[in-house]
Amino acid sequence: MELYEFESKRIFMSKGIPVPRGVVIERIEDVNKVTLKPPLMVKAQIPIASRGRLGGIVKVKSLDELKHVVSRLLNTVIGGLKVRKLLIEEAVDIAREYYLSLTIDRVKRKPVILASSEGGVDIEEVARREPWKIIKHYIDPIIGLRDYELRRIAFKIGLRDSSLIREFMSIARAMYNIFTEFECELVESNPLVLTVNGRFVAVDAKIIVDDNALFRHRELELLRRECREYTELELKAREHGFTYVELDGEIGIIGNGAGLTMATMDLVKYYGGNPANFLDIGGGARAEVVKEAVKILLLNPKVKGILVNILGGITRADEVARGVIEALNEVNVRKPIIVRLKGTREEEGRRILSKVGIPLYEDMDEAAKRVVELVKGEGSGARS
Amino acid sequence: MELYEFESKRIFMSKGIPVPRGVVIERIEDVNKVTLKPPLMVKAQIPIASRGRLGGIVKVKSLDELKHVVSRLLNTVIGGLKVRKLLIEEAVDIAREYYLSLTIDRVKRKPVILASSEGGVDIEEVARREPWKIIKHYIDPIIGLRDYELRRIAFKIGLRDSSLIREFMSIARAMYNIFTEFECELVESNPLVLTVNGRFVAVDAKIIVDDNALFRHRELELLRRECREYTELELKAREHGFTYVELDGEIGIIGNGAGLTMATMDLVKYYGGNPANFLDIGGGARAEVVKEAVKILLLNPKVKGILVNILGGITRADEVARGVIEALNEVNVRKPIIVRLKGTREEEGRRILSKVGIPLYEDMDEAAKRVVELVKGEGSGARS
Amino acid sequence: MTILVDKNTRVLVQGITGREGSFHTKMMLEYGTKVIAGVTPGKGGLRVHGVPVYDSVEEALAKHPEINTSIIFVPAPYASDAVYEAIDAGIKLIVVITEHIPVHDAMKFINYARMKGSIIIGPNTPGIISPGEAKVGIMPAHMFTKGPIGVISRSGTLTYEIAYALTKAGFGQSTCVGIGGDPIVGLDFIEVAEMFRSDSETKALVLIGEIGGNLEEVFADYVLKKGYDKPIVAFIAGKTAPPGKRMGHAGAIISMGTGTAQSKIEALTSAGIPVAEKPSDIPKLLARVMKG
Amino acid sequence: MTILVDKNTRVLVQGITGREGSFHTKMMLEYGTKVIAGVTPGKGGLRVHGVPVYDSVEEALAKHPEINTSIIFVPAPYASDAVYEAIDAGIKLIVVITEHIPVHDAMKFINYARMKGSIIIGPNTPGIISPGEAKVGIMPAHMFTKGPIGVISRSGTLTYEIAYALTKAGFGQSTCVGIGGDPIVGLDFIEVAEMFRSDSETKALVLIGEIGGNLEEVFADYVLKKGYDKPIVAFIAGKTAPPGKRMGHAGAIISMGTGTAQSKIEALTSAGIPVAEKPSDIPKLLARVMKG
Repeated sequence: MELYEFESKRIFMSKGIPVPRGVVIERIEDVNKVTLKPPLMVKAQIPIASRGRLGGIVKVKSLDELKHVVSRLLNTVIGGLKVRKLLIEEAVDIAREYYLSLTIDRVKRKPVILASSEGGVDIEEVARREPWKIIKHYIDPIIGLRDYELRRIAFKIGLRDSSLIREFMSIARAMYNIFTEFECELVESNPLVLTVNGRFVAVDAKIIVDDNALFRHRELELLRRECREYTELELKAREHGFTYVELDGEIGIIGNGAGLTMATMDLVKYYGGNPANFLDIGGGARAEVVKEAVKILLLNPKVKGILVNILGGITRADEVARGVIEALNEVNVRKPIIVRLKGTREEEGRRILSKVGIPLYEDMDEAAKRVVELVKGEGSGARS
Repeated sequence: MELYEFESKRIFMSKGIPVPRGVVIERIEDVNKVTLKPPLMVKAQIPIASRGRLGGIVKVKSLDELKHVVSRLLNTVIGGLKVRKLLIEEAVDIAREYYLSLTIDRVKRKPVILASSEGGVDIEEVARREPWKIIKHYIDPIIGLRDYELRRIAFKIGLRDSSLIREFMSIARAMYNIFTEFECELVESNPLVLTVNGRFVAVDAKIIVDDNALFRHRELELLRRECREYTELELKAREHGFTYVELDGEIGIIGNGAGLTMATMDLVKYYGGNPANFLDIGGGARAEVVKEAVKILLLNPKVKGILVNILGGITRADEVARGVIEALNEVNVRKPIIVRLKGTREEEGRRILSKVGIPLYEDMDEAAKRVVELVKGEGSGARS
Repeated sequence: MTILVDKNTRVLVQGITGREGSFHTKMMLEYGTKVIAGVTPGKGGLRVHGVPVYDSVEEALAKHPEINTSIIFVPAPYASDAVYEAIDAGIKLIVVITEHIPVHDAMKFINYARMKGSIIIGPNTPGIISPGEAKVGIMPAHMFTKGPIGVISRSGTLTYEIAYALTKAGFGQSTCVGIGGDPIVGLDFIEVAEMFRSDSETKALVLIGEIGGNLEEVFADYVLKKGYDKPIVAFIAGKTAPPGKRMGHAGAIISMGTGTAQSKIEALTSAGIPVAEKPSDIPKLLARVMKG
Repeated sequence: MTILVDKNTRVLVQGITGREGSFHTKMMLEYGTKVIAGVTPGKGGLRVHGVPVYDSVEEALAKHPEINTSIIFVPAPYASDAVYEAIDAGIKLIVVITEHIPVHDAMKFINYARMKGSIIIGPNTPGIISPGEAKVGIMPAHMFTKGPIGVISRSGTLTYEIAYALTKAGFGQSTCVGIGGDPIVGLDFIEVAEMFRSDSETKALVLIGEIGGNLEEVFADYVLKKGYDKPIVAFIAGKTAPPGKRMGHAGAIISMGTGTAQSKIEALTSAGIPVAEKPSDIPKLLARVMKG
């Protein structure tokens, strides 16, 4: 889960990392209470990397201009997401923009610090064109981060002044502590600004926490309730314990296991269809979960036909079959449904589905071909 | 530094470890404010293992009796230490006394948990007679303590009830967290009582923190100001950066390095004297430190003669000589002083001391023999 | 010969009394896997499908020192503790079935295992099967059959799908290793491929990857640089999948354009590894490369 | 032959620009020790007594890959960081002169060093000297002379005292190792004695112990059980010293009556190791055991 910028900055602040003075507003009226000193930055609180380019970050010179910009930005939609909150901050006099982040390197299986004296919006360009300008330092996750490592990084990004090195080290240490304490996938500041007064300020802050670790972080889990990068249906899916991501196509896909579900989507595409979603019911799903999954697709008007592809190991075919039927009973919408089931209690599943006239497919290719045909109106035979 | 029991219990409490309800009082009048429910335990706050045997722990059945006992105990001296504070606690209904502690094992170079279902005052007797009743578990200081280890310990001390095991594990985990967070040499609860209601309560709590780590623990360092196990002179010595412990003899000893200082004391004893103290000026001491060290011994009326034994490596003989002379100039007390100096700038030291008529000894044995003779009145020749 | 598990594998099941642990203990026993003991703290003394249960790994190993492999079904919040217990007890192969283990936990125990000389498979793996020898996992056994193909996969059910396709086409498997679907796993493609390299029974490899991370690209690079003397075919799932979560600039800097199906397919192809368009094409491809 | 340090020792001085670091760099150079480089962060580019200073150990080793030993003069709050830096740079012998290092720090870096294959001497050690070959420490060199006696000591100045007595009596030393006076040290008596065991130049050992802990008792037990084919004499300081701080019941349970001078002297004597009554008796004792 990616935190909002203002949430990340609150955590930064609580760990002693300097951030610009700022307030969050949710209503246009609140703009009158702003006592910050212009020039100000108005920043839409949406988790989109390109929000700057999309007009989600605006600099204003006066409080009058602020009102104007706030009323323009608040509650509009940027990059598909509604702007519900704005972070308003005092602008910082920039001497130089640094980049600093902690994340996990999958190949090394270790935390990695990335640091550069060439921070800012073009950092990825720097990484491509002048990779040596980005310091990559791996951390031993068992012994943890030692000061000498931070000092070395400070030297390598060209810091020489000893009080500035100390300040950099203490910010990097604090970011590392956030990274481990909150079990983050990412802690990033870009830019980490060196001001003309010779202080470091985290002008942007980004924290992504590991959803799997939220059970240990009640304070973060509360934030989760809020609408974030997920649509309403996606959130509903999470509640039922499956993973659902909406796409642009017309063929609804249900699979078990991310790999198989993706392979099923790819196959639908291969045979000329377009997947409407990714929906993975996970391992060992019960009828109840299957029912909710099928219902979501039945109720989505963009979905013209549904392909269920389940390869049972832990997942039992009879539970899947029952789930499909319960969904059809509960929702009064009819669409072509193709079911491919293999594995544990396959026969029982076949028996249950045959009662309502849904044939079972043995072969994944045939099932995919068939659902594409049906949606394109070139065939018939499935229940509709 | 050993914390007072009530300080240790406050830390225990802050980490969620149950302790008996209690208050600390420093004045007899405060006894009237006590709202605890008798029977109560009155516990003298002095860091002495035998305080129970010495009458420092008294059980009272009523508030009247409490007043009586408080006025009897407060400001008396137990085991040589003045009782300035009393901890008054509600007595606990004991079903069983356990023992639980964390300390550092020098040989294994690892933290060790000691646990036993036979806790209480006789725990050391148990260790001697039935060592198998004490579970000793070493902790990897790098990876830290894992839950499975605590669970295994819980099983080994005979806990079977799963909620009791969970409670034990959470107390042991909290004690381990105290041990690492405050960098303790010891965290101990004896007894850790299982009450008749089936709950664990830390009826006694002992924390010893590492003096060398106090610079990282401001909150603990503040406690240090208070008079503890050290005498006033011992505290003064600590301020000057040397180690001083008073003993019963009549010959004051100053050395550099604990080993050499102890060997010097042993030698004095060997030649028939009795050391009045252990005083180690440490490595590389300047004249100022030597001066303060000599002054402490000059001012101590029990000291009849002084032996300074310095083997210079880092420590410079001229600095030592200067320190001795400055002490003699500042304090108007004369006692026999024997100085044995070897090493860096030995000649310069000899020259400085010869000016005031203090001869330098080359040999440690001779120096020790001589100081004993002088104190016993059998010789003469040193400045007195 | 096979890799990782074989007839000498002696299995401990951690979390044996849970729903999944118990069910798959039965399945493994039915397959002929030597499941020696199980652990569930507080359930010591029970038996699950005839397998004795102990309170701790230490106890289980004291009674059954022949145990050399552990399979872990312990729920995510407690799984890493179970892994540490297995590592500290000296078990050299630990198969972590559990999904949703916090990634910082996994990172730590995987590094710790490496330090102590234990191999971790997973987390979030279907396990390992050497058909006809041993199954230490949750895969439906009837889809697998003995033969010369080594399979390495990041996926679960997709592995079964492909193994079944192989089986139907007459390509039995030496060992199928699910390396796990989580971002951080104990063994990667290269490490498993190195094991298959020296396994005389394995004549060709099937690699099943998916979008995200760059283990596939790193593997392609390894094959390109170090060479591999057995034919390899691959399949990558996720050509039509939604783009993964963006991990800030850091993610982009580290991945450097890798992670998409296209990047993986290109990397593998450049390394001379043909990539199947769909799972059902794999046997055909395999027939071709094994002939060639 | 000697142990730990010899003519091939190439020394890095961490904390070289400090008062002690700089002074003892000079002393070591004067003794003939090959001090190759120094480190003080932020002081890179300086020279101390002709020795080049670098900002980090990594840099120093990049320029001087022959460095194989580090001596640490960094103040206690930063010392453990310096030790980690040396370990991670792959330096295999690290002599930690610094005193007052927090014991939890020392415990961690000593365990870490062990994991990474580095040897820590100290903390709170006077260092190591192999007379005539190299001195990596702060001892006054003129008190030591080359010869057949190995010295292992927990003490600083008392070691000089005894080495001087040995020297005067004609007993030169192969190597003198100050294992350090802190509760937790990198090498104990047994480990150093094992090194001396296979050092052909060393004909006898002098062990200098003191009250506290039970390293001496454990050593006595080791000699008793495993035997030692070279004569050993010992001295224990602290017969008249005040009893050490009582570490709760835990301390008593662990020490089990050990830790006093009496207990140590008894243990050593029982193991056939004569214990000198005073430092000046050691040469006599040594002469006796080496003849016998």
